[in-house]
Amino acid sequence: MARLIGRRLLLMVPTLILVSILVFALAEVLPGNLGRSILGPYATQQQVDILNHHLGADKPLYERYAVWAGHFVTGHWGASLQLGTPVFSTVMRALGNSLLLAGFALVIIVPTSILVGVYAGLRRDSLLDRAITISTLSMTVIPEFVSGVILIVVFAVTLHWLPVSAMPPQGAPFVDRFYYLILPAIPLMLLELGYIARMARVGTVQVLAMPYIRTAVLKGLPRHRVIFGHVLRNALVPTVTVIGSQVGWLIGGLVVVEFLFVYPGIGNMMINAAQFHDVPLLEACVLVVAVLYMLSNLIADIVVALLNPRIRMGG
Amino acid sequence: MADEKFAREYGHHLVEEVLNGHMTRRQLLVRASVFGLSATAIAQLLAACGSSTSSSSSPSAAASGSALPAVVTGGTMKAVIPPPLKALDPVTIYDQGGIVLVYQIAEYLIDLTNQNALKPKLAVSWAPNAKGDVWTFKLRQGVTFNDGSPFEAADVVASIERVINPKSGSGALAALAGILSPGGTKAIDTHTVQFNLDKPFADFPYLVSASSYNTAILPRNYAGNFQKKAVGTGPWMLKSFVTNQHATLVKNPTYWGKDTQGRQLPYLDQLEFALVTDTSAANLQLQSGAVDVQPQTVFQGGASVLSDASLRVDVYPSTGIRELAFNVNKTPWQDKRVRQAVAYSLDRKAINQALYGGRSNLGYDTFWEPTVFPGSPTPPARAQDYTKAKQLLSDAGHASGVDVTLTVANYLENPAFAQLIQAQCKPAGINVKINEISYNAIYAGTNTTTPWLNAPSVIVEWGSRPTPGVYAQAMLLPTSAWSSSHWNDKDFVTTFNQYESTTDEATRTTLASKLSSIQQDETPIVVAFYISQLRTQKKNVYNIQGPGSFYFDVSQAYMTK
Amino acid sequence: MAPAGVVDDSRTQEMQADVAAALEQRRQRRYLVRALLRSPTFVIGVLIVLFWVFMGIFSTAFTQSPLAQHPFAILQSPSAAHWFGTDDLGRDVLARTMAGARTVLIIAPLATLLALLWGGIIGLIAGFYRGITDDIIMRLVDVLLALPVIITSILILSLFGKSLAIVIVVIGALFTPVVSRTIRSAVIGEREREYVMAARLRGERSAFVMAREILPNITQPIIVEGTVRLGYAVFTAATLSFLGFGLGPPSPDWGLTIATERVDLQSAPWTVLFPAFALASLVVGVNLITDGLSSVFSK
Amino acid sequence: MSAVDSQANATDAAPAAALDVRDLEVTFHRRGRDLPVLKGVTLHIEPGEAYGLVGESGCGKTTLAMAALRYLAGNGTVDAGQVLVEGRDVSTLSEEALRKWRGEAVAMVYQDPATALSPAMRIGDQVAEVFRYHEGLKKAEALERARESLRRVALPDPDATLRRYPFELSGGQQQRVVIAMALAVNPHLLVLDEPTTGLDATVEAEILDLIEELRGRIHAAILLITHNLGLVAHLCERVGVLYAGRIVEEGPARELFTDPRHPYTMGLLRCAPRFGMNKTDAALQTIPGTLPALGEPLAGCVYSARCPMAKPVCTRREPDLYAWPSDAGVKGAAEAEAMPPDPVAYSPHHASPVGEAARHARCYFSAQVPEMPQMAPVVGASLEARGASSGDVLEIKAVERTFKDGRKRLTAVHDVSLNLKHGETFGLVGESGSGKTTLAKCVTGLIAADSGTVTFEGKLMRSTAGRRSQDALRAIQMVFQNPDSTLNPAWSTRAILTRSVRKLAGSRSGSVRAKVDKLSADVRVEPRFLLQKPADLSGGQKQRIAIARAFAGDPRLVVCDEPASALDVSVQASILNLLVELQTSESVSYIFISHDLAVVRYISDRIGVMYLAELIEVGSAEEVFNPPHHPYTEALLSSIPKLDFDRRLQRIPLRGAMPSLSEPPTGCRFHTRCHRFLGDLCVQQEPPIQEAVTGHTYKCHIPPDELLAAQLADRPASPVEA
Repeated sequence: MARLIGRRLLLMVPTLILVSILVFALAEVLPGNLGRSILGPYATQQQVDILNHHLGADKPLYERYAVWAGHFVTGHWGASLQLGTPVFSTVMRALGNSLLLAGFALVIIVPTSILVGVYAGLRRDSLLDRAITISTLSMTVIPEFVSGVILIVVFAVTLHWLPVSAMPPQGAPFVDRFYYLILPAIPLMLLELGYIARMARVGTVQVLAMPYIRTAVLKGLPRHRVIFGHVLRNALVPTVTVIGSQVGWLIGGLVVVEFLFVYPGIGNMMINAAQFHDVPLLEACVLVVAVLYMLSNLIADIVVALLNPRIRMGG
Repeated sequence: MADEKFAREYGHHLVEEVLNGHMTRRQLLVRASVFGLSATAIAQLLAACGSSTSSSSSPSAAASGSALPAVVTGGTMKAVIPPPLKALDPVTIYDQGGIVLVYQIAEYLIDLTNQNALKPKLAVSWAPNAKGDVWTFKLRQGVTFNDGSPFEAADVVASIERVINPKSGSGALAALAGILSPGGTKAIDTHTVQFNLDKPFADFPYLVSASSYNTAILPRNYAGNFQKKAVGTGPWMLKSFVTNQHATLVKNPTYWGKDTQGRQLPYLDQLEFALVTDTSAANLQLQSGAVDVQPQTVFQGGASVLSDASLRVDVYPSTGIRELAFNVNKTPWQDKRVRQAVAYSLDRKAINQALYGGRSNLGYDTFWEPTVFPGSPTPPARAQDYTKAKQLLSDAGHASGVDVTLTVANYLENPAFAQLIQAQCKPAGINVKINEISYNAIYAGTNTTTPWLNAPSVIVEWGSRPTPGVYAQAMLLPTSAWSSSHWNDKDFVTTFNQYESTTDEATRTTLASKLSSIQQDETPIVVAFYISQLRTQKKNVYNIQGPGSFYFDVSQAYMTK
Repeated sequence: MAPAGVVDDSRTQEMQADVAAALEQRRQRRYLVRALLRSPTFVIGVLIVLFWVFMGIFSTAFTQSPLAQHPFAILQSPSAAHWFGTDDLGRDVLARTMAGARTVLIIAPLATLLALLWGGIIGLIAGFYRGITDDIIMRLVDVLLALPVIITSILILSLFGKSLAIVIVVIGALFTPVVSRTIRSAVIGEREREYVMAARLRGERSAFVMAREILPNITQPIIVEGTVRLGYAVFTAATLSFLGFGLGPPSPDWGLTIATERVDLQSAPWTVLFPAFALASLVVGVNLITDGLSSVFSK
Repeated sequence: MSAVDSQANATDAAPAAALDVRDLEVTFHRRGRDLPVLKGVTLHIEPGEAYGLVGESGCGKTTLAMAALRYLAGNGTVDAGQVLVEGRDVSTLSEEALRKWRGEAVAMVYQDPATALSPAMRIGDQVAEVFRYHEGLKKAEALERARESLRRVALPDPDATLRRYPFELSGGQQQRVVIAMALAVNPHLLVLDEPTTGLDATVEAEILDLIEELRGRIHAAILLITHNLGLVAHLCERVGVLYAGRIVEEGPARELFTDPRHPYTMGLLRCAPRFGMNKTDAALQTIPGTLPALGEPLAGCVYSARCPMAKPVCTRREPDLYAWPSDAGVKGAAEAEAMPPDPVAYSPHHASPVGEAARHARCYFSAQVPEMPQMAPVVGASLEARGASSGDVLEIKAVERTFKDGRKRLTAVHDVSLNLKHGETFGLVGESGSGKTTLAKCVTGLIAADSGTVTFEGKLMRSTAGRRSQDALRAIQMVFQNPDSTLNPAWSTRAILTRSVRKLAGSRSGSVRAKVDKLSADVRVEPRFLLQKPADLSGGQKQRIAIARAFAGDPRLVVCDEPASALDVSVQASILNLLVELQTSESVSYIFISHDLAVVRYISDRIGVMYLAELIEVGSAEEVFNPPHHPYTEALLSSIPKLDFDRRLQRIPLRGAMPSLSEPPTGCRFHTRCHRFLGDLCVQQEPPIQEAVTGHTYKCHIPPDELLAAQLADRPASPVEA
């Protein structure tokens, strides 16, 4: 198992290098001229040249990349063009906030959606299953920015049940943060919950059709034992893989929700940085998110390996 | 003292002008304040004019009923403002968020009243010499910075010299260019400062008042790290500042200000600012009760805020505008007829209705607008006239129409304004392409690269300015720091210099007429309206002062319950 | 062997047979179509999507202008004159909601087609050749997969400028790795099948085997993947324009409208809810098509 | 009812049948259609009895088993009839009683052990579960009992096996675990659903031995469901033959197989090649037509459409299950003639056997069955008649092929050399993983050999098909195993053949169309099927088209990789006949791969036996099947269940499991399992290739004469074949 994790982590290194090359290319090379990207269309060529020189963008590509990547590896992420603050600490603080929000959402999403999905799968074609299928489908089709807008108006403004801001006032105890995170987490939950529940349902239906479930039933095992001992574990394998890959969408949703709730997370920061053409901050955000995404897939793979001895032992 | 004598004489001159019908009483108030006339002196002047009423009651007081409840001290007030666009530094700020925050912590020599008249702050009095090129300011005694160091003339000298240093990057640099040069500021004694101007300048006090917001008085040793260590003489001290999130300020226990009954100001203990750009999010914060006050509520999209029974909305006429600037260096704006064609395409009433519910004062592309700057000559109105617009376009060689791009920030009512312009220009043959960018993007970069100063045409939101001259100084001169139009009209510049160097009101009125007609005819910018600003607060919030959205004076504000 | 004299006859026979074969193929296809038409899920989905396609193309012919402003009649609630009310500039919300389908329906299908094209080629090549080619391609695909769609779109759109074409290409490119994975696994499933070996024993070229032998047999996963991506593309396009990385005003685009009008949600909910409902209904429609297709295909 | 109660019950009321199925009708509902699968089935199994239910795929065998265990799929319903197990109606059991009843009273062994075991659970837990939930044992005790169970099914190292996951076991071991689980709580009825299908011959034999041995100990009644007649003959006392949801014949195994009284049973027995039969002796008999599809309306007798003896009366009314020999359907036929026609109706009264007798057959003409007409014999020409010259058409020399699996290197073909004469059929046998298919693909160029040469008609062949000339490709073609994937599902049959003709026959044939028509006629596919897509063709038709495709360019060598093993017996026979016929007419050589020794023996002129990537024996078909032959061949032959009740061979058990290809044993590769193991010699030295007679070689340390003596000594007096 440790070897599997180790190998996967090691495999992440070349992927990460390629990701960094891609980000570097997308942010600094392909748009044509880094200085121009930052300064916009109105700067004179001289100003652009000066900035390019200052940024080292007039050097050969490989050298630029080496310097750029070197800085990332050594933690010298430079300063934000807009805020003047060090990129590293700025990104990390935002990342922490985002992780709190996403983690909070996931902690609720994962068990709930699996429960709902597996239940629907076990009661396949029943009225309840239909109801769950339809409601999960309708959840997945409402974009976060729609559900978010409506939720705020209903729960924060009209009913005053929940705070409209996603951050508690200064000095509030840490646990308060979760109270403030409920409202922003709901749009994220709705979307992912529906999707993961559908996957869990499909996984359950498929596993129920497997011969080994017939074996278990015909062994005379009680229903709960069949479900928890034989169905659940195997039904979760595709679900977990999906959760891993859904993290990408969760991040996308996070951007929207943070923007909507003015939450100081990495998504909101990215939008700000993108609007300002704050390239160093932008690059750092994308890279950090990519690493996060890869790690979450790795975790999903590890969970799958834990669920599936074949993969575990194969490692 | 000669200067005091001059002031007295100038006071008599003003009274005469009023009596002759050249000036309104309100104008007298404003003008008198420029020349450092004390409140008592002004009251005497008004009496001389035959006026008995005081018009100094604040609009907020008026809106909330004349009887204010008893002052309650202590408590925390939360306000929502847009975040500062760059690192917080009084020397370089230019946006609402930055200005509002600095205004709480640092103070100016002169502050503004609700009517845009000048009001002594760190300077207790000021007066020019007869020629108007030497101004002497008496400073307030017994003021200390919030780090304990005393406030003296040296701090003023340092602060002013700092912003007119060509390396400062300060907006005040341009405002004072040609008027005050490095070395022109001298400390006469610890509490007297003398400004030796390059030329006579009648409106000089405005240039070192809060309306010239980069001239905040900082300690002489200020090294440019305001965001971390905010030292000022103001009623508030910065406790924490998190970029794009929030700022918390606590009251300065050693603040020099006292109310009329001698109570220590400010009343409140703490002031919290939520830093939010998005109008919707800001409105929601207000409605959900997360914040107590929104210094600037946008009518567009503010319907639910305005109709919220738990909130009180102050409407105060401000001189703020949404400048539609044409970069006269860029095609097709070199030709004034194209600019005029746009001006004649606009249905200003309809725009006022859509954007402000008809609350704002219409403008006709000049700053000398008597409805907002009393005493200004009345410019000819510009109604929508497509025949004329088309004629102008065809004269300019664009008979078959012209394509233009309008850059606008996704902020406040600007996008809606842009769409109104677009729709109204279309019948005239002006095809406007809207380039909508974000609030932080439009102000990104330096003066030579930033979109708001370099785009071919652009909408820029301006907070209140106290006089037409200050506006012109800021954006219509070749030396202006914030000239989005890059307009350079010799006639205008010459006239403007005469205008600002004379103290004779009759001459000023004549010159104002000339300036106004040049500006309107040339139309470097369209000023379609002067905005009625909305400030929204919970019903238990009282006595917020200050004109416009920039000068958010809560030193005497308090909250009941 | 046909006698020499009846070559023409044999040719007509051949033609007849070809016609018959074509008819037979059409019958097969018709069978599938009939199965699809029997699926209520699929039919409802298609109707919804067709409705929006129709509206996207023709709505301006019979609604009011989506751009005409009425500054003195802003934020009016739904009435006989304006069924869906008016917005903050007095524009007809019905007209804007209907016309708002246009951008999404340009972006999403084109981006999906691009993704299918690129992903199809990549997936076919990787799955068909396997070995080192596959390893290299899949590693690159992993790299692209590590970049979340919205995040990367924002990066690219902010630095390359935003235009319809760039949005389409970006979404298409970012969906490519997922598509190529699906197609690759479908190809791998097919390439070990014996008919592919038979083709190799006939001496067919790789391109022929990929295009003519394998491709027709993976159309179902491709179609299903296409509709799944289409749903996501609609979502992504709307999200990007909501975040301000799509078309600018005065476009009636749904995401943009929701973003700009949401300040009026309380006082004039019709300005937001109608476009929001429209967007959700389109996504529902595409999802229903996906569900219908996959259940018919899996039978 | 607890296990103890039910046991008591069983002993008290001894006469209650272990399984009593009465007039059972089961219908499946699919896409709004009702598809009857079982149309009134009656059978009963006495306690301790072994009953075999045979029939081809799709006849309803498994549905019957599932209905008996009350585990029908969601869209299946029991419309009529009862299932009584030990006198209790299964349908009346409460949920909890049903649960206890399963596992305690009945148990099942499944077709594919790999999927029948929960993949993510340790073997120990899966077996222990039974004890925990049926006997209420604690986990540790249950595991202890699980260990005993595993020991009982002779699993080596039960302790280690307890901790293993299913995928770590071989197919045979997995099936032993399934059996251990089924027998854990000593059920009274054991349902075996194709328990050895998919397993290799030697493993199959092991499992059979195990079942037989356990039967002696547990006294459970057995319901064995299979298509393999040999298996039933081997294991069961009584047999029922199921066709299209109806029992068509029932009776004691020996009598039924030696003297079938239903045309279908007769057809089944005739179409399987009898062990030792060769194509030059006789053609295989076939059953015309195909199995009716589910829900297809059948007129009168369900078999009438395919029956060579069918008379008009057969379609008038369905015959009952008449007693044999007492009734023999004569009366029934007369009645049917007298009554109005009722072609499609069937009703429960048709289900139950008529009259008390040991045997029953659902036929009006049971008496005539032994004289059932034979299908026209197509006898393969002898080698000489086929114009076989002494020249080799194919020569394989020292071919080697290794695959990489992670870090492991699996040698699939090791140093194989052989040659093939013109017009000859070379049979290649061996268990799965022995390298047969890899070798075949090296010949065709689908897989490139790492080393070694393939020479065809004197020309050295390029290693991959892609680099071979069109002439070389045309000359060597292949027929594949899986009828469902051998044809491109997207193409019409005609398109498939047309493309092959264009590519392979090229300009040499006049009209492509004429050639396609000729090909389809040659493989007996009606022209109307040429318009169809493969999905609309039966398995046999698909395989015929695949053969036609291989013959499109007039090949000189066709490699047939298990071409008939996925087909039902009746169809298999016709495919084999077709291949023989084509060989005679087209004078082509075959390499014929199969795991079915009877089939290989039937069709081959020479046979090669592969074991663990090596070709260990080559010789004429007859020589290889008779001593002296390689000990492995000997063991393999002994493990085939045969329909031969008189000459039952003692199975030669093989020790241990098949070694890994990545680490083949030293010396002789077979030494780890060989029953004639000599000691260190076999371990250390690679055996020489010995020549028994000219052209018959084998790879073993034991010289031919010693081997012959030893092998004859171990055999019963009568020689296997004549």
